[in-house]
Amino acid sequence: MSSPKSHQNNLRPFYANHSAEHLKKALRRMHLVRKFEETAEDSYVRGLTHGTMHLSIGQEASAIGTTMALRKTDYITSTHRGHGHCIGKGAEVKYMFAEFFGKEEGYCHGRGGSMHIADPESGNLGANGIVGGGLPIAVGAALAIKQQKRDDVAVCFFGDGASNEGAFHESLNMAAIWKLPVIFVCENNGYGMSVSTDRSTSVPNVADRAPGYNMPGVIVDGNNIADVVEAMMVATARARKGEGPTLLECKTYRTRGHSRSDRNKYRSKQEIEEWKLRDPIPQFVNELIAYGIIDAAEATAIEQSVDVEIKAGFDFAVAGTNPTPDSLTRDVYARELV
Amino acid sequence: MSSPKSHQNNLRPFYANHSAEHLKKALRRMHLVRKFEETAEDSYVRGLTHGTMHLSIGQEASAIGTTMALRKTDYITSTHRGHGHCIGKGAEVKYMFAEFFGKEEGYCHGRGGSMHIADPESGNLGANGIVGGGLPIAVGAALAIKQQKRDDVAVCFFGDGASNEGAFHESLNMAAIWKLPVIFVCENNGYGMSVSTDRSTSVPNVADRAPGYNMPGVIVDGNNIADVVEAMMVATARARKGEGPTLLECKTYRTRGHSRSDRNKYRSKQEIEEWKLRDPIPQFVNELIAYGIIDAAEATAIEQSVDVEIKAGFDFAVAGTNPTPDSLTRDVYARELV
Amino acid sequence: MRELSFAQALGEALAQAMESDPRVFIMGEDIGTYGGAFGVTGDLVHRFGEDRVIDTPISELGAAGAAVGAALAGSRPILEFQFSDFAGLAIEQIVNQAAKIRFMLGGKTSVPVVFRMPTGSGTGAAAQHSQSLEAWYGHVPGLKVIQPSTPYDAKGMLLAAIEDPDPVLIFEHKLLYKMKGHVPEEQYLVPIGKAAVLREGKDATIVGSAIMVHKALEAAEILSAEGIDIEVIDLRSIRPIDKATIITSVKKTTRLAVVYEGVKTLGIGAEISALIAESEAFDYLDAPIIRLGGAESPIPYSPILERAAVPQVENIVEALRNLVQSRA
Amino acid sequence: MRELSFAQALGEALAQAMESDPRVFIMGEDIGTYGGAFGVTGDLVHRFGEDRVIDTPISELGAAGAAVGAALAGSRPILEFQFSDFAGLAIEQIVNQAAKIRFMLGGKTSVPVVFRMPTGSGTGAAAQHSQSLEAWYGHVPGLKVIQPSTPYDAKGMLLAAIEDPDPVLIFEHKLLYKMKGHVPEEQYLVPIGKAAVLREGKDATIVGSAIMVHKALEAAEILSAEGIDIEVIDLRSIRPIDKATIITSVKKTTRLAVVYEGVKTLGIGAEISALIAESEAFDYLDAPIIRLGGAESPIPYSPILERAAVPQVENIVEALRNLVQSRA
Ligand SMILES: Cc1ncc(C[n+]2csc(CCOP(=O)(O)OP(=O)(O)O)c2C)c(N)n1
Ligand SMILES: Cc1ncc(C[n+]2csc(CCOP(=O)(O)OP(=O)(O)O)c2C)c(N)n1
Ligand SMILES: [Mg+2]
Ligand SMILES: [Mg+2]
Repeated sequence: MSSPKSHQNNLRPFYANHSAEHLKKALRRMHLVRKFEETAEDSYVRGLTHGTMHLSIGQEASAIGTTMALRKTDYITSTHRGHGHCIGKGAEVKYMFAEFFGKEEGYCHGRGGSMHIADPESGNLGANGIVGGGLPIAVGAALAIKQQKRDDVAVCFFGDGASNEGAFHESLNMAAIWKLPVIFVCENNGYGMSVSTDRSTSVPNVADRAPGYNMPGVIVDGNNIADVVEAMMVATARARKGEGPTLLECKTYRTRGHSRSDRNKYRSKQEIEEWKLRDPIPQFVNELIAYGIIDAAEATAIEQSVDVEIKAGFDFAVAGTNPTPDSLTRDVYARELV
Repeated sequence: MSSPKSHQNNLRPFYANHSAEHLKKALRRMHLVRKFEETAEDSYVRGLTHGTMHLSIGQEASAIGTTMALRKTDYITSTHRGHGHCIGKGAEVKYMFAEFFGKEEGYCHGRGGSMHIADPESGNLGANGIVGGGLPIAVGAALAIKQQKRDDVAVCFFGDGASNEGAFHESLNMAAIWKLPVIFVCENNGYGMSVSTDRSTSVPNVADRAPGYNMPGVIVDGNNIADVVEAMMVATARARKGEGPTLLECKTYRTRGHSRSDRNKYRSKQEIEEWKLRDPIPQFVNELIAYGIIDAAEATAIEQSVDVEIKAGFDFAVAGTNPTPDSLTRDVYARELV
Repeated sequence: MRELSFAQALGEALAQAMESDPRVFIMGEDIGTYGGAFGVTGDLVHRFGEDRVIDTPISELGAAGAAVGAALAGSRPILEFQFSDFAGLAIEQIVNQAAKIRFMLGGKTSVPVVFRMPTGSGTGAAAQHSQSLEAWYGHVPGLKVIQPSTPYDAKGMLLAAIEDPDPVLIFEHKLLYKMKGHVPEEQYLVPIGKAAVLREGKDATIVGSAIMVHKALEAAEILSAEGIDIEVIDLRSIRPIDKATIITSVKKTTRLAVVYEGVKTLGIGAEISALIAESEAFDYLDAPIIRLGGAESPIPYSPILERAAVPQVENIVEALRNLVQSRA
Repeated sequence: MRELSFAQALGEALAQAMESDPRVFIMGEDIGTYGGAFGVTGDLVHRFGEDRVIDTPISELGAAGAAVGAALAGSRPILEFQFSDFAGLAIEQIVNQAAKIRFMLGGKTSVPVVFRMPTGSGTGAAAQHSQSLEAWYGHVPGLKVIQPSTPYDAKGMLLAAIEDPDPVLIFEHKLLYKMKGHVPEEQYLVPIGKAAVLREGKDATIVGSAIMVHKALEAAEILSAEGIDIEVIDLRSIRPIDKATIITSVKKTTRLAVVYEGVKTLGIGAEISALIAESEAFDYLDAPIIRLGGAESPIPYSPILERAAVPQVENIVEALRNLVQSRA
């Protein structure tokens, strides 16, 4: 990148349209996602938690960049790899940790766990254990938005693998014919579990399918937050104006395994290492420094403040209350009938 | 059409590659489909049969043109509107009528009825009461063909409405990535029951979705059997050579209602009348006469021979045997365990 | 006394709910201009417009998911499946999403969606258009499952379903759509989860649902001529089941028969039988608990076979006669 | 005596079936290089190649339909669902197609397909990855539904399923995959439709399946120390159910408890209870038939709640103690 200082006047939209505070908050959230997951992974390895977990380490620019463009009243539907979306939409890590530890203080009172952590208050309609499960739900939320004459949007996260589910097809078609305010964000990390997109998918890019639904298909570098946010600015503006949905594909990579049981037999160490060099967080830090928005000291300060928040959140969770067996059926129905 | 006589030497492939016998057989089968359905409709109206029925009157060129290009060992998966496919693949009307009348002599021993009439012997893997149900089944049949190193093909019939089912998406994607010998034949008659394609579908043509599966998408006049057959010749050749699937869209129209209960509130009389002028049968008759393949007398003779076969088939069915209640569970399992 | 058909009663419930609550809307295949495959939605699209009476593409999974999403976002969707058989394509959204989202989110949201399920055989539509799968959904915590048998209940139970904060599936037997009966003009609720004793008797109890309730009543009439006095209970709700009403009845009559159209094995009769066999009513039983359910086969096309595939009045009469005559 | 894990036993069955029958092939998500989410398919892709060990896209409906189509075209497909919960996306093909095609075609074809269904809770995977929905499929004529509880049965029942001309669903409890036990090297069939009496007793009968069989055996040990003598039956087949074996046992012990992990209401215990309540064994019953089933809630994430959501050994011990002590 040629020294940005030289042309402060024609800064790219991402920098031109966001305050330093806003940009720093984005960086801080990327750290939060990263450190939340590293800490979660660590407690899992130490046997402090059970179940499984899907880490988005390496994908933070996509999660934070997409949600940065949203209001509280906008909705998201998230996935099994949803910690970043959850934080991006405004959730606090302490309640996420508490959920992860299965405590009553958790966002889901310990009912949901890693795969289902979500804060409905912040417009997160839920993570999902079913690949593609959130696609039509986002369409329905957008339908409600339209019926209620609001100018909010629904952002639907899904993976490259999910794009081969029938739900993808039905959802994009409905969103298109009804011109709904949905942004379909495909976080293409190259694999659906162990199967690479070229083995599972008939087209090189998921966005290549957008014309089949008569909607714009946009491809961005999902590890570059500026690219992600700028594409989102266009897509959300279009949606809020009632011009319909967009399919946005963020090319990214998960540097961790698919889940805890993954032995990475389907990809090479080298591929993983190459992508680690494109880690979205240092990329963003360097750009912020290059643009003179922060200096190295502030970068460290931000990271440290995140460490503090993570530590506090972790401690809060560990000290949380375990659900009692008699509360098992408490949250099944809004209106109990027997 | 400029007088064909003038250029016998550069006849279009349909006429160049098919013997007069073959062409007459095709015409005869179109009459068979038409008259089978007219007779079925009549017996329904007269209260001789129950249930419902989906007539393909007006779509015969598509059904007969596509199946004309097939071998006995090729497979088809058919739809709720499948009488034409069934006859095209070689079924006899007498057994179809018998099924329609719920008799043991019927192709399905009276278990299936109008919506499920099929002759497995002739490579028909079944009609289907579930819209889109046959799509992945055809893909599986093609997968078996490939595993068995055969050069047969599987032809999958479906409607414009079915193209919005998730099964369409999953099926075309699988067929494409595995390069399977499937021809996806969309019989686009403009409506899924009462909903027109422009209200239900995000693209003007179903074939516009083919690029999303990296396969050829071909559109033909489905009321012109020559157009249909020539497109099928290309698609089947491609499939038999192991070059993969094709999506073929036949633009056509059903001049009858969707099913017995349809009051045609969603379309205009005028639209129906306009399409009746494009009836595929007289079109084909005129062309055959114009090309000097038959004369008017022979055209009449063919039609009359069909009337005879229909009458005989109807009588055969009416005289058939009713299933006995004790045979109800006879055909549930190939190997009964209790 | 104003009479409406079962289908009209449902249509009136939809109309009144849309009039009184702007959040309510309906979606489904061919429910607009066509008026619904069974005429339930009739002319509603002309009264409420295409934004509230939505013809969906033929995309059952997507439509069900859209209903769930709309419910989460503050609307009150009612989704009509053209035939309940097709809900299988959407069962992921009904069972993994609608039924579980509230629980998975620790009770912080609810999913007020209604799924309308035209059900049952008798129309000659064969195996893929005639199933009675209410037992499947009754097995799923998070769902409520109801099945009216009269126009009066059809309206009141559908209104109760729309008003309920949880996902409700209402199974509508196709052979009932044309049945006429008294239906009050005003809005009223028939509570979810309550069975109804339609006929009092002392010799045996029949628990039935939907169309089978009417066959049971017919059978009871025939049997009363023979001096056999049958109590008939309309189950009405499959999840939850009104255990108390059934137990009370069985303690009185000491004999129980369950009649249902769904496949006998693992159908609703299995649950009702098991409920009694594990309850205090067990000690009162003077005879085995019998079940008359659908045959162990798909629904056939042939009218003769189709009739043989589900319990008929004569089967009920004979079974109850034997049941009552069986040793005390 | 050669020992294999439950997962290895299944893998060996797949390998031997592919060796001896060229028509057999397996498909599923991540069953190739990854070796299957639970390691069942292991290195099979290296032994049999990508044409016979097929990684499918994440397209459950399409994959199930493809399996049905391949079966109709003369192949012998085995489809692994990564979790049986996801089979809901494909239930249309399993229930409306695979189960009914033979019948709808008047018995002229059959659909020899096997669906592998990893099932159950206990892994902390929460509501959408922990269900036990075998009762759903047991309600569907045209399907066969089995559930092995030991490595020996896992191999023999899977081979029987592959050899069977009809569609078979095999439910594999995830907590059993690592369990070790004797498995003969050669191919052998464990017949579909036969229960097994694993422990003889005279005071009461427990019918259980999958993981619950082992909990029942543990409970029986504990109770025998108290002088209570329990008979334990491994159901093994849910469709068809081995009525005779259960009836014989109940006539002997006069008391029945059914233990299962699926949701209690409309779960397999309902059917077994109803079968007995309508059978000649009814007259032999000295106590109500009790059911210990899964809680009426989705499976929660919290280990404490997850444990409370399904029957545990102590629950079985207590319930059986009461059952046996209840008045004769
Ligand atoms: C319907 C369904 N099928 C399969 C799975 C198992 N599974 C969980 S995540 C996953 C891979 C999803 O790939 P992708 O959509 O690319 O998301 P990613 O994991 O790469 O973020 C699979 C197969 C599931 N949870 N749900
Ligand atoms: C899964 C499913 N959804 C809905 C229906 C009801 N239905 C039967 S045919 C039909 C219209 C199908 O339209 P199209 O695919 O265009 O075929 P066409 O009837 O026009 O030949 C509908 C909605 C069904 N049978 N199956
Ligand atoms: Mg991926
Ligand atoms: Mg059509």
